[in-house]
Formats: sequence, structure tokens, C-alpha cells
Amino acid sequence: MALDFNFLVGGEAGQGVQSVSFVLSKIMMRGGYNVYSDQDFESRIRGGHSFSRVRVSNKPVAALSEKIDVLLALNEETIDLHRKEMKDGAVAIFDGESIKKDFGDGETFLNVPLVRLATEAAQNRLMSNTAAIGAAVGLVDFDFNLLAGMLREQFTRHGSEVAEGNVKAAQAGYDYARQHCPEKFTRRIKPIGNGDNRLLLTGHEAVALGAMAAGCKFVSGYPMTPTTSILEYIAGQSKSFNIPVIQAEDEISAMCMVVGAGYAGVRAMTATSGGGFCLMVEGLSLAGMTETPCVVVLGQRPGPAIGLPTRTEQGELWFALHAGHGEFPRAVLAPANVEDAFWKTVKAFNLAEKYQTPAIILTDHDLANSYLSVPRFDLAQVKIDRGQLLSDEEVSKLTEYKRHLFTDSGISPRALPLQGKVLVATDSDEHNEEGHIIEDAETRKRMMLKRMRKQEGMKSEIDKPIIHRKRGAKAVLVGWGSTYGAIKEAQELLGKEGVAVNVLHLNEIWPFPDKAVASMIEDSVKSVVIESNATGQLARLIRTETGIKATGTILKFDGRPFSAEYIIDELKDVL
Amino acid sequence: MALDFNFLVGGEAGQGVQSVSFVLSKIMMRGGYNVYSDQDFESRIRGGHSFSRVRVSNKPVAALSEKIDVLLALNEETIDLHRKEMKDGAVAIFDGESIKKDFGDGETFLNVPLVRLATEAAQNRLMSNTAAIGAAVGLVDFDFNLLAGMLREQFTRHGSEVAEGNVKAAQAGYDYARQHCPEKFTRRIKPIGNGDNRLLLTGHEAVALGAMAAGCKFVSGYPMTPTTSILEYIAGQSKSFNIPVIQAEDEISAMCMVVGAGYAGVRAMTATSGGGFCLMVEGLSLAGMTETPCVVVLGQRPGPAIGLPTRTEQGELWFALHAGHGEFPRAVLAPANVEDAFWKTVKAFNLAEKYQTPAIILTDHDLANSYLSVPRFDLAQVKIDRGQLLSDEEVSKLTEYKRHLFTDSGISPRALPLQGKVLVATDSDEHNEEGHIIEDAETRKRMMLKRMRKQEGMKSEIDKPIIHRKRGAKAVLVGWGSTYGAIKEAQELLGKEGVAVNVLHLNEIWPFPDKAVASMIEDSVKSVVIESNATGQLARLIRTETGIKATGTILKFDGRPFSAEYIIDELKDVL
Amino acid sequence: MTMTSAKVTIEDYAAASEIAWCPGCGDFGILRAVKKALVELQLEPHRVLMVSGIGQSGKLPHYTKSNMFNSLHGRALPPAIGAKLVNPELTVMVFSGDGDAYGEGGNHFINAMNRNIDMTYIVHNNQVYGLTKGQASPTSDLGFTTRLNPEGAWVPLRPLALAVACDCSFVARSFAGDLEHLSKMVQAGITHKGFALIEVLQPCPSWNRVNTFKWYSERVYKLDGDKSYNPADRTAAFNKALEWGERIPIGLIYKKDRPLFEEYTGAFGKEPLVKQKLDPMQFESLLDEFK
Amino acid sequence: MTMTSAKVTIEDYAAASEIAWCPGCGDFGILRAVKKALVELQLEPHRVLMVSGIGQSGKLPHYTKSNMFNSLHGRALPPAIGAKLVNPELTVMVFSGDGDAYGEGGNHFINAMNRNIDMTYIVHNNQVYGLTKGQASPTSDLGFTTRLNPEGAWVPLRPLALAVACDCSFVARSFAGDLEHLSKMVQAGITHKGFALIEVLQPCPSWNRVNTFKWYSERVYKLDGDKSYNPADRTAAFNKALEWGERIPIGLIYKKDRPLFEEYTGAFGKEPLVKQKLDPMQFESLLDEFK
Ligand SMILES: Cc1ncc(C[n+]2csc(CCOP(=O)(O)OP(=O)(O)O)c2C)c(N)n1
Ligand SMILES: Cc1ncc(C[n+]2csc(CCOP(=O)(O)OP(=O)(O)O)c2C)c(N)n1
Ligand code: SF4
Ligand code: SF4
Ligand SMILES: [Mg+2]
Ligand SMILES: [Mg+2]
Repeated sequence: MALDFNFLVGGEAGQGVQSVSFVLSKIMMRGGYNVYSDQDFESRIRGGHSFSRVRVSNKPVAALSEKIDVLLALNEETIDLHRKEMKDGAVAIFDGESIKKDFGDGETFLNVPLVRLATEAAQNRLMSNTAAIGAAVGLVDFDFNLLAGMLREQFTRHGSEVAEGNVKAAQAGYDYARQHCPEKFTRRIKPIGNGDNRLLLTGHEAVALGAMAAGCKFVSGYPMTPTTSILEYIAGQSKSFNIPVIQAEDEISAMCMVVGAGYAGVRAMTATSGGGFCLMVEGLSLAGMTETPCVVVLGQRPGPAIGLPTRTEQGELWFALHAGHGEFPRAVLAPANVEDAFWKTVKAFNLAEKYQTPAIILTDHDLANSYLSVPRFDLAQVKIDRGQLLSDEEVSKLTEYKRHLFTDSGISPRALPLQGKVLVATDSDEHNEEGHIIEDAETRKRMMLKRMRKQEGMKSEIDKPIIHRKRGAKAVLVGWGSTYGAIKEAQELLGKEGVAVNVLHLNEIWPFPDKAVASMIEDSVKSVVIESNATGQLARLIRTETGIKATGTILKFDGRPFSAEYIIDELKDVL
Repeated sequence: MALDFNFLVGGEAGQGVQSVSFVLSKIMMRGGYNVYSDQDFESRIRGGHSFSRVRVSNKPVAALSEKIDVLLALNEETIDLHRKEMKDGAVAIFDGESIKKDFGDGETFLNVPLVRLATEAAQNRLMSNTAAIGAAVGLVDFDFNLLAGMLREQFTRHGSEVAEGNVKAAQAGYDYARQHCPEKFTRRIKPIGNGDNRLLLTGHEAVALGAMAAGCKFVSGYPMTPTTSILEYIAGQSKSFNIPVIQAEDEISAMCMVVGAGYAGVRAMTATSGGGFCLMVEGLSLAGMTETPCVVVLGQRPGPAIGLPTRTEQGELWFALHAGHGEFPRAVLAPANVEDAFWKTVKAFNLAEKYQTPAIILTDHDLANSYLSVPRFDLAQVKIDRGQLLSDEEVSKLTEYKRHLFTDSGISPRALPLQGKVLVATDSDEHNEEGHIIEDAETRKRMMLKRMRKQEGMKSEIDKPIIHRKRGAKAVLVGWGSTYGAIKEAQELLGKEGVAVNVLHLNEIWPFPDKAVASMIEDSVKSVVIESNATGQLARLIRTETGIKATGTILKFDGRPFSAEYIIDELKDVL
Repeated sequence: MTMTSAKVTIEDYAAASEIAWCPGCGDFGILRAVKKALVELQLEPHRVLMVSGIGQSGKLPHYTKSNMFNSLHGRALPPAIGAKLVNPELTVMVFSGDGDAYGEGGNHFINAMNRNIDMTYIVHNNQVYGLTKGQASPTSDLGFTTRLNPEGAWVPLRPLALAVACDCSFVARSFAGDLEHLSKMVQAGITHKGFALIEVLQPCPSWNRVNTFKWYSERVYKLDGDKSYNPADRTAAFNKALEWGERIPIGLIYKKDRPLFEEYTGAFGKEPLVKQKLDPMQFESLLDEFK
Repeated sequence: MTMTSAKVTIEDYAAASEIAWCPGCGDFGILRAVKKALVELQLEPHRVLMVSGIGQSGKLPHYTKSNMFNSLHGRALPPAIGAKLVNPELTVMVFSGDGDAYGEGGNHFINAMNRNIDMTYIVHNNQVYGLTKGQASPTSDLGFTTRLNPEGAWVPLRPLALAVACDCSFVARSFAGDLEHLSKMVQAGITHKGFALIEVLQPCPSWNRVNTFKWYSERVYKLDGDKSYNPADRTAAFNKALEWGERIPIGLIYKKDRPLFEEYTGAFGKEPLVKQKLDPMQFESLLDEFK
């Protein structure tokens, strides 16, 4: 039987919404379920309102759902703001001793004295959040041992007393909720397996892991939401794996350090958001000109300017495609979900190094911060392809070396400084094969053509877009990047309503897979491009590259992520 | 009778090529001719090779021509490099006492002992360049008085002795050339009028004048070829007209100072090239978000990175269209020639202020530095339209003020700090009508829509592209920006060969005049987009905005400007 | 800076937006001191322009009333300069965090001090990146650990020493926990003719658990009463600016009479640029030069 | 820095490109001194990485032989840092102009000095923007006029004072007209363990007609012999760094033993990062943390 269950945890910033949600997500995965958990928070450290939904299903899930089964309210405002999202028969858990308000009828409220339970069970009122998790888990009659194990894992580093205190607080909440479970509430989540071969992580954790697995040896950056998490994750592993993470004075420096490290011979990366990326684009062009591999993660959030710093958007596709002065080849990949984020990151490093040019990974705040349960990454499948990087032996045989040798592919075999005795010279001015400054028209022309030829080679390595066909489909839903889960789910829900639509989703955007896109769109009478921006950037790109104008768009630019429900609603106007 | 005459002056950097060319250009204009003079120089201060062509015609000219009538060689290399460009019967003037080389037969050489003449006539060997001008002018039997007058104007500030010395040196060269004029050389340039109602200036001088006339009161910038000339020209007038030109520590600062000045209420501008523009794009987005008018001149040169700093290219159209994070309205104008540069600059200020958003003026190194004789600008035609800037009286009546008031046009009436007692607040975060930071989805959505509505209004003010039709034309030549002169001339030359083509030229690029472009291209069987870049940026833009794919392109990206000859040559392959 | 006869009260400087700082944040003290200074100077809100960068500090202008321009991270000074130069009648106050001022904005910081344009620069120094959830800043103490800096922060910059090296015409430090001292410093900064840097030690209870309110309180000592200290002595000021550790000086560290940038050239004219008439016809004579 | 037994001669450092500097440019002296220092240190070209910004100074690496990375204007230091950190076996020399280093690159300048990574930074200070045809630079003297600065340049920065304020571990000045002194300074900078700043007074006959060869020659005096001057004394160094005018000190101004950034954390490992093996499988244990 299909299970698709949605918790919502809400409270003020600083109240622990994210950790409650994380524990819930993790134990649900360990109970054999698929989990998707999004994070909604303001740009402040304390106060305001934040919430997180934990969606649990025995079928694949990869997007949020708006309707809630259990609302876990850490403060009063959470109930006010979210009660309208509760499904019929859903339950809102709250601590009536701290939230003293009559919520009237309509929804079902379960008053659990969380603070009192925590105080009684563990002599620690601060463990009321743990009691809350216990209550939520008890309500659905989930296996308490999974929760207890998780809490012990989390808290043992603070001493076993703390750990056991938390287990007791959780148990108190669990028992209370089971005993007081409203009769109408009959939904249960029983473990259906274990999560042994699965991981629960965010998109940016996946990017960080992908970068490390791909052999990234140098990271420099400047903190900026939503990519600080990438820098922080790798920084935490810096010492164990020898991957320095340099916090630079600004993004200009971060980018240029990465180019220097790339020139010297390691795989190197930086990560930022739109504002920081603005400061990096000159360095991006430098990488293009000097043919230096580098990887840049651009985690989008709503602009212009500072915009909504802790919200999501896909407003920088065109900027990523054309950022930097002059013309040079680049790769732009836009992972479709958490799992894809790992593999696209690996690919970005390979493309950057094979084609000796920048690769941009376009993510966004939603992908960055949402947790998804995914199959464990098979590290044996990670192929590190350093392209035409010469071996030490090859270099030792060289008597002269031309860093920018003219070749048919446009790719010049790459030696590194001190790899042998040859000199490795390159220049941000236009240069000759030796890397030295020139002014003549002929060399300039040949160098431009050489560099641009690499774009052709790269194009042959771009994967086909993700395509899901349904028999009899008249329309195709087109998307890119992090919206994949919601669009795919919309297709399925529509299918159940008897409306067949295809899905065409781009996760490798540049060089543009024009043929595949054109043929898929031409197959359909209608095409609706769905994206998180105001100007329909993918729709425009499709027109640019294929001449085809989509028949409709669904654009959302309020900083909040798409859900399948939202898409279906909007489709009514467009289809 | 048609006269189309081409001088080429060449020598080392530091030898005075540009001043020789300037004097020649100026007196030819004063003799009633149309003049176009381009500048070819390397990125160095001394040595190397630089040259300038001075094209003189009794019909309008607006582009260089490659074939030379008189070659004025200030060094040996000039002859080696340019003799192949000499027309039949052309003459090369050189000083055989310093250039001791036998150039063999083929072309006609006129050995003029320039240094000796200068020394004898004016006791100053440094005046040999003046003698050279004299010789060139004498050779074509031009009115010596125009030259003498010009020299007196130029040199009187160094004392009348210097001025008269120069006149004498010029006279010596003039007389020598007349006396030794090769018999075969029969071309003459007789004054046909005066230049009284004409100006000789470069594209960037026109931009500077346009900015001043448009009421620009604040300039901040950081030197960068080819826009330093704009900053320098205005700086020279700073004190007389109260227009401070602030040399900032970097382009980031320059751009943000301009935004601050715009917020406080003056028309403000910065000017840079691609590399500096990279550093400005975050500030551009800031202007978009805070709805602050500002004008940015982006003088293109070949990239990526430092590229060819003293050469020309049109490689940053797409970058200009999408620079900056997030989405916001902007205007992008690309003057077609020197005269247009003046008027487009005026328009840029009006658009920026009416729509309270950035306007970008896209020029390039060629337009920046080439001299053109143009009709005197009629300053009475300069209309300063400050849009919805409230009057002091209107402000004095306000009790409260919302800087970002929602309106149908998207334009919020603008008050300035200290204009009255109301407070003017704005924010780079998403904000409410009062300009204060917000987080909610609804306000965000409305603000984005409000800002984007301004793009629609702006579109209605975009002029139709320049169109020249020829009866029976099967093809249309499409271009943008500074290449107008060459493309127009190609049309005419082809016309003479019996090949009729139309011309469609864009000088106001964004918001894109899609209807006019589409209908013009659809009228023609073939369309060839001609631009100075490697990827066909306008061709792509046309496809994006109209769905139409041009049938061909002529792309040039060697850093050298187009000529009509080049276009016609290349057209053979494309038409 | 223009005084007025209308009585300005603290209500005139009430918050324009809901305050989103954490309880206990040192920024509250700074806000209070700024308002107090403005009221004591009897400056009306509409005469004041507050410009800020991005960070918790950057939100300050939203929490009072004045003309305001909230700029990008690291870019508080350039728009402030642009605005001040075109309208010198504005009393310009600029707010940055330590990251904003000394990290991202480092180049503007040095140059603004060197330029000496008349404005007051208040740097909320909490020795951490607050808004982005706790990374080391250019002033974090050696070894300060965060998620991004698990081996501990590198040697800090000494911004006040940089200020003295740039001959900044007014260099002061104060403490968010000392309302009287801070508001006096802010007043002095505003009335100072030139660029006034006031670095404020600002506890961030959320992310900086080392340099707490208590930590600062135990260390700060006032220069102001000290007759042996002469803020006009650049060498002494340099040494004082380097002092950091068991004892941290607050008060006026360096002061120098220097010409103002805006008075150096004649390019600005007599009237503020914003008030000057725009007349295309005045450029007719320039055209003649191209004849 | 690694020495070798093969004899290195000046021919090994012959120009890789035609030199495009103006005749009489001080840059020639700098080039000569750099080559001389490298030969005297017997460093082979392939052990050296020269990184430069954009300006006349930035062309220097093209005019000799070594590994080279010619970066953007103002961005010489960051790529040099990236390269050095991943391959510390390289002897890294960085070349900038005064505009490149102190103007566009100001933020990197301060931070690189503070970071103290082992490299030598040579700043060609001609007090003007040379390559862009003569605009005022951050070190142009007060009142220096150019087309862009017709009323004369504003007060200059004092970069060496900034260096002392940043506790730069080696701060020196030399003169392009004194081959011996300059090449000795360059040698000292290269052998110094840490970040060595060497500012070189460099006449630009094309654009700076004020601070000419003669002007500098008449003013420079050497600190090196002076027993009364102690470069370890930070206060003295600060004052010395501010000295400019009738007398301009050259020589070692400040020196301090400081830990290297690259030795601070354990993140770099024992072998240079460029030589470390890439093995995806080693991260298996990390995945467990997400179970
Ligand atoms: C170009 C850019 N880089 C990074 C950021 C992200 N960011 C916002 S605030 C901030 C630092 C805040 O620290 P600080 O300036 O010390 O202010 P505080 O919050 O501590 O008051 C950063 C890195 C940004 N908004 N823009
Ligand atoms: C981002 C950017 N801004 C401006 C320039 C233009 N530019 C090139 S070199 C230079 C200044 C050169 O002065 P300096 O650094 O002192 O070097 P010099 O030529 O005097 O040796 C400038 C402004 C550029 N290339 N990139
Ligand atoms: S994070 Fe720190 S600086 Fe920011 S508001 Fe909270 S306490 Fe204040
Ligand atoms: S312009 Fe000046 S710095 Fe540049 S090469 Fe010529 S003399 Fe040297
Ligand atoms: Mg801070
Ligand atoms: Mg210089």
C-alpha cells in the first residue's frame, strides 16, 4: 500500500527546527523509507519563523509536498501559519503548557506537555525538542529503537548521561503520544526495511562529496548562502584528506587562487552564490584564456542584489552562460537532485580538466539544503579522467614545451610547473603557443579558433537530457536543475488523473544538447517550461538553440520551491 | 566627381603617428571633406608598429578603407608592412636619409629628406613630422593655408616661435613634395568648402560630450582602454562645468559610487572595458534592485581576459544583456557611429532615469578611437527627461513617501534625500514599498513584477533599427554597433556591382526591437549577420527573440575592424 | 551637518522595521548609542543618510529612521561616498560589520580613510561573520574555531593600525556595552570634519562564544581620561592601535587635521551637485574645440 | 627553494619575448637585478614560478625564462598563492606595478602580507599608471597632474606603512637604478622564509616627468649600513616606512620571524598537493556518516 506521509516541524530560528527535522528524516530512512525534507528559514539567526517538512514514502520521493499529516509546532505561530495545510484527519502536536491558546475546532490538536515530560523524564527542559520528536514518532507508532539509537549516536559525544537523558525524554513523548493518540488519527508508519544502502544528505553535501571523490585538492571561497555548506563540509575533512579550504578575503581572490592552483596542477574548486559569482567572472575569463581547469559552484538564490538570501531561485542560467568578458568555452551543469549533484560534480571536474576550461555547477538554495535519501554512491564508479595531462615520464622526454600548442581538438597537452624541466608559461593577454604575449591578427585568430574548438569536443560528452515518456502524451513538461523531483511527480499525479504528459529535464545545459531537446519538444503538441525565475530563462535558451518557442511557461519567483501540486494547479491555465 | 582618398601614416609608438594623422584629418575636414580616420596601435608606449588611416571623401564615409593612396612612412617597417596595400599609382613618402633601404620597383616612392628639411627650415629636427604632413599635403596640392592655420592653433601655446617653426617645416615639406611629385601621381585634393558646421571627433569624445550635455554630474571610473578617454575628456572639463571625475581604487568602487550618486539624485556614469565591467556587475544588479538610474559605458575589446587591449571586438553583447545576478530591467544601446554615440548617450541617461534602472552603452575600441567628421551637434535638440523625479514642491507636500510604490508602469515617483523632509529608503535586499527588508513571498512577487514591468515601458521607447532598402534585394546584411559604416558602404559598393542587398542595423539592442527585426529579415531570402566576434552573438539574439536563424554570418575576431572590402570579399562565400 | 530648532526626540528615530537581531546581541547597544547621539546632536532624520553593507550590522538603518541605502556586502563605503560628494549637506553615517569593512570591503576601507571625505564609519566588530552563521572574520582571534575554520582562524588584521597607516583623520574604538562612551564617540565622529572611523566591540552571543560581553568588559580601558596619551602623536597611535589582548584600549586613538578630499579640487562647485541646473546649451563652446 | 649543482648562467634567463618597454625605462634595471639574483642563487628557471599582474611591470616574466602565469590587473597575488600552496617546491616570485599592487589589488596586498606565505613580491613603483598612458596611481605624489587628474593627484597611500601595520615579515625598498642593491634585496627576499615585499622605485620616463631617475637618485639613502637602525623594531619601521620626500630610505625596513600560513594547519599534508594520489575509494568512510 502506498504511504506518502508528511511531517512539518515549525518554530523560531534558533529553536531547533532543523535538528528535529533531521532526526525524523534519518530514522525514517533507517526504517526503510524514502525521505525528502526541505528547509524554509529566514535570513536571521534567532526569532522569525522557520519550518521543515519531512516527507516519508515507500515510493521514491524527490520533492516537497504541501499537505501535512503531522504538524509539530514548537511555537504558536507555526500553528497559525500552517494549520491550513493540514490534511483531513491530520494532527497538530503542541505543548499546551507553553502555547496557551484555544485553536478552536477544525483540525485535531494533540496537546503534549513537552517541557514537563522532558523535565520529569530527564530533568532537562531543554530536551523538550527530543520529547517532541518522540511524540511525533509515537503518534505514527514507529519503532522507538530507531529513534533511541539515533539519539545515542548524536549525543554520546556529550556524555552518556546526556544521551540517555535524551532517550528518556523521547520515550516520554513517545509514550504520551501513543496513549493520547486521537482516535481519528489512524495513520501509522511501520519500518519496512533498513536504510543500510542508503544515505541521507543535502544537495550541497553531495556536491562536497562529489568534489572530494573527484580528486579536488584545493578549495578557496568566501562564505555565502547557500554554498557555505560546501566549504564547511570539506573544511571539516581538510586534515584527514589533505584538502585545504582557504577562506579568502573576497571572492575575487578565491576565484583567482583556484585558477593558480589549477595552473600548478591540482583539481581546484570554489563555491559561491550570485553576488560572489559577480566578483568571480573576471577570473572565470582568466581561466578561459589561460586554459586552466577549474570548477565553480554557483548556488542560486533570488536576486537581484542581495534579494532573498535564504530562499531559492533559478535566475542565473543566462548569467552563468555568458559571465566573463570575451568568448571562451565552458561547461554548465545543473544537477537535477541530490544524487545527481554528486555525479555532476564528478563530471564537472572531468570536463574542466579534459577541456582545460571552467566548469560551472548551477545549483540553488532548495537543492543545497533539502535532504534526500539516496542509494549509497558507488565510489568505484567514480572515474577520474585528467585528459591530456602528461605523465611525469612524458614530460621528462620533452625538450621544449608549448603550453598552448595548436591541435585539431583544440586541447594542448598539459605539463605542470616542476613536473620536469620544461617551462610552463601562460598569459591572460592573447598569446602564442608558448604562452607569450602577441599582437598579430593571425595568431589571435588561430588561438580563438583553437579554444573554441574545445567547445565542440565538450558537446560530444554532454549527456542526453532526462526524458520520461507517457503513452499518448500531448504535452511535455520541460525543466532544469533542482525542479526535477516536483516536475516528475506532477507527471505521475497527472497520469493518475488520466492526463498523459512527457517530461524533458535538463541537467547538463552547456554545451546545449540541442538535437535531443528539439526532437523531444517537436514530438509534443504543447510544451510547458517550468522554472523558478521571472523571465523564462530555459525557455529562451531553447528558442536560441533550437528556434522552438515553448507553448507555455510556469514561472515562480517568490523564493519558494515548486511542488507537484503547484505545478498541476498552474498547468490548468496553460495546458 | 567622386573623391575617395586614403592616407596611411605609420611608425613606432611614440613617433607621433596619431598627431600626424589628426592634423591631416582636421585640415581635410576644414577643406570641406568628410573624414574617417582609424587608429591601429599596440599595447605599448614606445616601439612596435602603429598606424592610422585618414580617409577623405566628398561623399559620406564612415569606415576605413584598406587601399592606400599616400603612404606616409615614419619608419622602414611601415613600408614593409603596408606597401602591399597601396593602390596602383599610389605614392609612399619616406625620409631616405634615415630609412636607408632600397625598396625596389613596383610602387612609387618619394624620398623626402624630412629631418633635413625640418632642420634647415626650422632648426629643429624634431619637426620632421610636421614636414611629413607638409609633404603629404603638398603631394595632393591641398591648400597650405589650412595646414598653416592648424599648426598655429596647435603650437601657439608653446610660443609663436615654435608655431612658426612648425609652419616653416611644413612649408618645406609641402614645397619639396610639390616639386618632386612623381609624374604618375595625379591625384589632387582641392578644398571644396569649409568645415564650419562640422566637428571632427572620436566615438568616445562623442560619448563624453553626450554625457555632459545630458546633464551627467558625477563620473567615477578606473582607467582602462578604450574608455579612459571618456574619463579623461570629462576630467579636463571638470572644473569648468562642475562634473567631478573620481578615479576610484577599483571598478567595484567606481560603480558603487555611481549608484550612490544616482540614489542621491544626480545623473551619474562610469566607463570601463570588459575586465572592469566584470567587477561592476554586482553593482549593476544593486542598481537594478534599488531602482537607481546609472549609465555604464562598456567599451569592448578582444577577450577573454586581457586579450588584445588595444584592439577591437564585439564580444560582450550577451554579457552586457545578462551581467549581474538575478533578473532586472536594463537598456543596452550600441551606437552605430560617432554621431550616434552622442545621441545614444543622451538617450541612455533619459532611459536610465525614466525607468530608474541601469543603461549600458556598448561601444568598442574601434568606435572609441576612430575620428569621424560629423555635423555639429545641435544642443538645442538635447532633451533631458528626468522621468518621474518629483519637484521640490511636490515633495514638500508629501507627508509620507514610498520609494518603491507599486504602480501600473512599475515606475515609482522618485524623491531625493534632503529634497524635503520625507525619508528615502532603499535596500539591496528584497523590500517593501517603503524600501525596507522583507521575506514574504507575496511582496517579493509583487516587487519583481513591478520592476519587470518597467522593461515593457522601456521597450516602447526603443527606436526602430536603422534600415536601408534597395530595390530587388534578396539578402539583408545585419549588424550592430560600430560596424555600421563598413556595412553600409558594402551595400553601396555591391549596389555598384549590381548586387542589391538591404541593411538592417541595430543600435538600440535591449529591450529588443523584435517585430521590426523579424519583419525585415523575413522580407529577405537571405540574411547575413556581420559582427566582430567568434560566436555570432547578434545572430543568436535574433534567434532568441524572433525564432529566426540567419542564413549566414561573417564573423571577425582578429582584433581588427571591418572594412567594406572585407565584407564584400567574405560575402562571396555566404551569399 | 546642519542643526535645527525643532526638538528632535528619540521617537523620531523609532524602528522602521521589525528588529531581527538575536536577543542579547551587541548591535542593540550600537543602535541605542547611535540614536542617542543623533538626538543629542538634534539632527533630524531627514538630514541623515545611513548607508550600510550586508551583515547583521547592515540591518541597523532599517531599525531606526533616516534616509537609507542598504548596499552590497563589503560595499557600504562607495555608495556613501558617491552620495556625499553630490550632496554634502547630508550627514552621512556608514555601518559595516568586521567582515564587511575589513574583509570584502578592505580596498574601499583603506582608500576611504586616505581620501578623508566627511562621514562617520561605524564598524560593528564582533570578530565573526554573524549573518552567515559564524565563520572567522579578519578580526577573529588566532585559533578561533568555526565550522569553516576547524583548525582555527589565522592571525587577525589590525584595522586600527591600518587606519593610522592611512592617516585616517579620526580613529576611535568603543564598546557596545558602554552606551555613554559609545554615544559620545559617535557624536564626536559626526562632528569631526573628515572621515571618522569608530570600531565598536560588539558581542555576538550566537556565534562568538569566546569574545563575549564579559570578555570585552574585562579588557577594555578608556584612553579618554588619560592625559599621558596624545592622539595627535601618530607613532603612539600606531602602537596603541596594535594593542590587543589582556587590555584593549577604547576611546580616541588618533586624530589629525587634514584637508577634505571634497575641498581639494574645484570640480564640485559651490552648490551641491544635486542642486545644480542641467543645461545642455552651456556646452556649445566645447563643440568649437572639435571644429 | 632548492639549489642545484648544474651551473646556472645569465643565458638561462634570456628573454622569451621581444621586450616592449620604452627605452630608458626603470623596468630594465629590475629585470637585470632579478636575473642576477636568480643566477647568484643558482636557481634554475624551471624551479621558479613568476606570476604577474597587468601593467608594464606585468610583462617582466615574458622577458626572461621561468614558469610563468601572467594574471589579470590587480590579481597577481591570488594565483601565486594558489600555486604556491599546492606546490610549495616552487620558488614563487610575483611582479606588480604600483597600480596593480596598491590600487586594484589593494585587498589582496593587505591579506597576503598578513597571511605570510613564502614568496617574494616585487612592486615596480613608478608612481604612475604606465601601460594605460599615465594616470595617477596610489603612490603618485600629491598634486601630480595627468590628463585624468588635471587638478593633481590626491594624497598618496604609504604602502610600506601598511606593510608594517600588516606585520609583513619582510619589508624592503630598493631602486631600479642601483643594480647591486636591488639584486641583493631580491636575493634576500627569495631566501627569506615568508612573504617578502620589495618595493622598487622605478623611473618611468614616458609618463612620470616628476619622479625621474635623477629625482630618485638625489633622494635615496641606504639603511643597510646604518647600525642605529633596527629593522626588527616595529615602531621604528613604521616611522621609517612613512619617510618620503627629501630623503627616501632604501634597504630592509622591517623584518619579523613569523609562522608561515602553510605550516599552520595540517591540511596540506607532507607531500605537495600536486603530487598526492587521487583515490575516490578513500572516501568510503565518509559516506557512512550519512547512513
Ligand atoms: C559578495 C558577497 N559575498 C558574501 C556574502 C555573504 N555574506 C553576507 S553577510 C556576510 C558576513 C557578515 O559578517 P560581518 O560583515 O562581520 O557582519 P555581521 O553579520 O557579523 O554583523 C557575508 C559573508 C554576500 N552577501 N555578498
Ligand atoms: C580590471 C582592470 N582594470 C583596468 C585595467 C587597465 N590597466 C591595465 S594596466 C593598468 C595600470 C598600470 O599601472 P601599474 O599597475 O602601476 O603598472 P605600470 O604599467 O605602471 O607598470 C590598468 C589600469 C585592466 N587591465 N583591468
Ligand atoms: S548572529 Fe550575532 S551579530 Fe547577528 S544578531 Fe545574532 S548575536 Fe547579533
Ligand atoms: S610607459 Fe613608463 S613604465 Fe611603461 S615601459 Fe614606458 S617608461 Fe616603462
Ligand atoms: Mg561581524
Ligand atoms: Mg605604475
